[in-house]
Amino acid sequence: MKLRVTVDGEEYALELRPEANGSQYRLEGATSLAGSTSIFEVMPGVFSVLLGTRSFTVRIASNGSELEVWSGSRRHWVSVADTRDRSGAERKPSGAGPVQVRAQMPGKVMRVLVELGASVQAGQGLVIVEAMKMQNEMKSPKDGVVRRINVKEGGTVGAGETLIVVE
Amino acid sequence: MKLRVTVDGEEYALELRPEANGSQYRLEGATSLAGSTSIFEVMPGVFSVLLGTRSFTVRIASNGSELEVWSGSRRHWVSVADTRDRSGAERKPSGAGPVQVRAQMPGKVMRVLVELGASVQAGQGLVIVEAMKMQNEMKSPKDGVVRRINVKEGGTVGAGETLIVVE
Amino acid sequence: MFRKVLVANRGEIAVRVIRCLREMNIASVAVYSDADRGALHVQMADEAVWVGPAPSIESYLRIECILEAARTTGAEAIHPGYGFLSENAGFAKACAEAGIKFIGPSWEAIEEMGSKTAARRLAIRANAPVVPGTERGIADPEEARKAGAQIGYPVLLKASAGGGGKGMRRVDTEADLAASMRDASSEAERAFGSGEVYLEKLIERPRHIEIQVLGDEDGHLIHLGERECSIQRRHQKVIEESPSPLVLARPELRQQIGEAALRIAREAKYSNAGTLEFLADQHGSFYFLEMNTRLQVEHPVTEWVTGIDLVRWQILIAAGEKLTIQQKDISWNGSGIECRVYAEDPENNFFPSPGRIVQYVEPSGPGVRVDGGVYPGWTVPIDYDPLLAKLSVWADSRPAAIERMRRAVSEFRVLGITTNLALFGEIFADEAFAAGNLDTAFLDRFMQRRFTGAVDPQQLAAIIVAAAKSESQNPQKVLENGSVESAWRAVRRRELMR
Amino acid sequence: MFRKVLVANRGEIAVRVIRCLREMNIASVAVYSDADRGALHVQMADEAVWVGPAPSIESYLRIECILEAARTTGAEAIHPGYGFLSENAGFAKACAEAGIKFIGPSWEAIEEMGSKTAARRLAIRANAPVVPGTERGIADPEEARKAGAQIGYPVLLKASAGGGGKGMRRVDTEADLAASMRDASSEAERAFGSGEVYLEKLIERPRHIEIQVLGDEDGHLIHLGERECSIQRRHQKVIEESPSPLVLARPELRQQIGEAALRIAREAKYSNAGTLEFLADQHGSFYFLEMNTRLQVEHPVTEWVTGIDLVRWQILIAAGEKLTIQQKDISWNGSGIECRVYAEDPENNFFPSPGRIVQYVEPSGPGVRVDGGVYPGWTVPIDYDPLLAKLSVWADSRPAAIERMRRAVSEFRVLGITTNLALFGEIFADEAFAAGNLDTAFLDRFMQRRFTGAVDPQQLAAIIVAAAKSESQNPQKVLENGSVESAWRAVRRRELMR
Repeated sequence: MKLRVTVDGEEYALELRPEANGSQYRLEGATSLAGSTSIFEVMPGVFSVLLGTRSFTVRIASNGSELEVWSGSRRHWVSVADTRDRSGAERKPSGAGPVQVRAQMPGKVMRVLVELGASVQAGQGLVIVEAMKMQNEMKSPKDGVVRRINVKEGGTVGAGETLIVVE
Repeated sequence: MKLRVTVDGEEYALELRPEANGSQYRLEGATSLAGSTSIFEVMPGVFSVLLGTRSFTVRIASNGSELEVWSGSRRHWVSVADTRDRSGAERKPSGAGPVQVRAQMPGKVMRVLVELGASVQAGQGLVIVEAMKMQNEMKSPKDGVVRRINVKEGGTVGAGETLIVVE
Repeated sequence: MFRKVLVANRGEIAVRVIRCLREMNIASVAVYSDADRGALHVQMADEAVWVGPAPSIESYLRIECILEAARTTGAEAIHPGYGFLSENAGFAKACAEAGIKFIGPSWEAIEEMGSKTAARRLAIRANAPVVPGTERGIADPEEARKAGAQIGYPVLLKASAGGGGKGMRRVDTEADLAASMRDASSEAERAFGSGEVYLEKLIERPRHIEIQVLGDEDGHLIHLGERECSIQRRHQKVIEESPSPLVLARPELRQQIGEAALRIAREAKYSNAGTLEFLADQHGSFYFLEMNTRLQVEHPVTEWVTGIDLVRWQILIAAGEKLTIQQKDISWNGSGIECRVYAEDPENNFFPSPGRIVQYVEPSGPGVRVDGGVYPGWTVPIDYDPLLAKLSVWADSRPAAIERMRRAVSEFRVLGITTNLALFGEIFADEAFAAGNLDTAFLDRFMQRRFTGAVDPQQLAAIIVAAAKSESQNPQKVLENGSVESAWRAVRRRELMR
Repeated sequence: MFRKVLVANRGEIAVRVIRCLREMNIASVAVYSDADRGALHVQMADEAVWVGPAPSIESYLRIECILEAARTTGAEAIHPGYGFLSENAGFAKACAEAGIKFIGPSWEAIEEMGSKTAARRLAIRANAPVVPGTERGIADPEEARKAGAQIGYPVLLKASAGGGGKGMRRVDTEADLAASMRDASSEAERAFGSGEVYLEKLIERPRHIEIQVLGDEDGHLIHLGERECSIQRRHQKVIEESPSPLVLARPELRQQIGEAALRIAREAKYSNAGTLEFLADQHGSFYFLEMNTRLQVEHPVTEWVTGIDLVRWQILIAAGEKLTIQQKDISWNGSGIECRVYAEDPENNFFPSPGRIVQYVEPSGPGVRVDGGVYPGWTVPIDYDPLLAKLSVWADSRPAAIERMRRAVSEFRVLGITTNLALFGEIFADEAFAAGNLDTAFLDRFMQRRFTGAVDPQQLAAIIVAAAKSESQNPQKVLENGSVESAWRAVRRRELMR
């Protein structure tokens, strides 16, 4: 199995070769390493990884298009692509085209600060979401026009839900 | 919803009528009760039940044909049948026909004490299963003939697995 | 003794009180809102009564509903926990009028200590040190100048009606006073509808140190020593400990602050459990700030070092029992530390992160206690405080307690929502924290200076192979709209569309 | 201090030791068999080494593999836990020869105390009371008669080579002696290959009381008081506590037994942690039984009441540190109780119940500690001891500790496998247990007399409506063979058959 794995923006090429009691791995990129590994999913999303004799616990949650990965006390953003399929990698979000403004956390929509068709500037507040008595202002990621408003004041939103589309 | 529920051999007729904030229930049998109830599955197999204001936690595991139900510090054996379908109730295990001897616990088959076609008496040992250094002798539930042996010495068995069929 | 007690709260503190009631063989009654039907405190109580919709103003704060729940179930007393109605004198009074015992001090004591200015006057009467300042609002810049000269700079301008930092200004020299006063007053006017401000001495690098007191209804009062709660974010405590590192350096302080606290509590005719908050400077001068007339979130660290069950005593005292412990019986053993596990993201300005908890495993083992209010599968509602659980430890010394905390934090597994556990891992490995040089701005500075070094290459490799394994089980698909989702999710979506 | 330590064990005790190593900033190395790749101790350790197939004889008991694992990883010391190789003098000697520190006493002490007869002779030399009896095997009925007359009836015939009750006979009068000796001898012959038996005084309603000792390698030895472990099934402890209710009734006993224990330990030149087991009768007479030259399963109750971390001291002492605690520094505070949560079915003769743990939530809150070795989703292997976790509590008195235990047991949720938790719920509600009238046959009698009264009608209704809800989600189908299974299972089966 050959994969391209991106961790916090750094890309690595990973090769995994199954063996009797685990796998051999070869990693190339900013860090290059190789050796034997055993990967065991102890509960859904929690992996016990042995590299040689060293033991790590890795917790993985899917969060939109990337994986949110915890190990030790650090969080990392990881994406994985098959090397035969390079289509995913080219689709980096860019300045052009519509951009979805998503809720980072679940909450209640307190105020919608813009109207459909309005011109907005990067950094301008679009929506105020409240959770647990704290308010969070969702800002426009770029200059553009409000093409869509999916929420209304008083409604609730889930994490990752698209609130507004700016084009 | 009307159901027949058997708890530790006692049969009850249960009627559940959904309402705005829960259900109304009516129970008839050795104990007759009625009132409002709210049932909430807090995690798979764990139910928070409110009867009026009283709060109970009920844990339910399926174990073969019956439910193994824990509440407080007691275990109960429960089966549920739709009142329109009485077929299940008539099929009580009886002396006639093949009877499956099942493993109560997972373990390793240490010895098979009988051969295919052998005549056995009720209470005669059939198989010795070991788990965690303890041995358990599985006994014949009735007089009969060994019709099937599903295990061999040294193999492992899971809980509820049929070891031997006596007819 | 009571046969049945209603707990007018939710989350971990409701669980804490219900656990105590169970140990005392007293039946417990929970209350719950629409958001909390599946909450842990509802499962653990003997009875549970619905009190309204999710917003607390429509449920947990509705005095009449809570009293009605107590009457319906025949509860003889109400434990208010902290927050919600716990410091509401009107509620305590309504309980008394309904013939239901409020587990806490008298409503008169709540009322008096609930006013910061009244509490300050009372402390002065009790000969306890307070932060030097004008007793009341100042009318004009000239009056402020006089007061500032008397108190000594730096000083702090504060809004009489306020809190939360609004209308507050630090003033370092007399020259800045008039302009700052104008700013503070207009900010206070906007925030609270009153522009009145007063002057207070500014304590540099203040430490938050508080004293736990406990008294019965016959006036026998003792103190259980201090807790230091200087690790705060947004003026909210996140780590608390006893003994305070300041007291470890200056052991005479415990008795000094403890006695000042007792003088105030006696003056207030206080009974049941209460906490007197002080500011201390780095030299050991201390000043009374305010009193919390209820059980404190961080009470477990005092329970660890004294061996005394505060909730049990709250209930015993409310039932009319005498406090049989004398001041001389109290001894302090080892070191207790607590951290508050919040559903929040320290990397995103501590913004709350409610949602469904997918995996949840609490740490345990020697010297570890968790006061939790959640369970795996529970959806943390968006409507209340983000406190999931309090993790506390004990060891025979502060350094050993910190190591234990580091160990326990590393075992605490919460999946599905973001928590501040990883940040605690860093703080408990921090040398400045270990040295005990704390003040209330410690955490703000820590967030600036913390350095997350390079990842161990093997740990990085572990992350990569685990991610690869995870994705090979659930390969992702690129959708028409350019976003990506895992294959199994796509399958489920197709099934739902059939 | 060691930089890296290998833990030659599995399950909860491996987790306990790894937790301690983490708190001491010492790297930990786990070992695991094929059955334990996903075990908790493997996840928690810094390193993990595979040592063989599931059967312990091919993995955890293979001395050469364990030593090789230590050499490969550069571990400087080995903690053996309990069971497995912990009392194997050959292993301790092999460690010494390999230049790896064995965390425990010298191999000579293990060897001497490992022989019951040698330990008994040593105890007699140390002037400690032993159960009156023949020092060695008796050859013929005439010798037995003489010995019986000297010891006084009732007496017990025991197999010299044996244990576990095999070859054991109670003899009440001299008339029964010859026949009983014939029976016991032939049973011993069959079980152990040697028919040699000896005579011992029978202690009626004996209590199992043991003393924890701790000593450094310079000969400084202290005792940490007693534990009572009279609640047993199949000669295995299930509940342990400190103080013993017998000592609560006769406080002078702690010092008496403690000093006897220290005399024996000194005579054996014992170092590190060890436990001396005694039988006591209901009047407070006590007799040395045997010594466990290792950490005891039930060490947490001693840690609760003394505040001393035994595992930490084991490691410090093995690293050559002096035991800085003096006997006079030890004080005993409150009451600690532990129960062993086994994967077993008390309703089915305590038969083991391994399998997959579907839900697992440990209790916590004030005064509760869990030393666990499992997690939700873990499949308890069929190959090892059924101990899942040890639940222990502390409170300021024995009655309060029992109430706390009852509360904690009620919170402990294990789904998927059967445990003995429900039985603990009954025992901790039992009046005879609360009265402290214990002896080693308590549990056998309890299993006979326990009365499970009628179920509360509302609880019954709750069971019925929950079962109905559960089944309406997963309706059952009657299969062709007459058995019944839920619909979703049938669906899954059909999918597998495609």
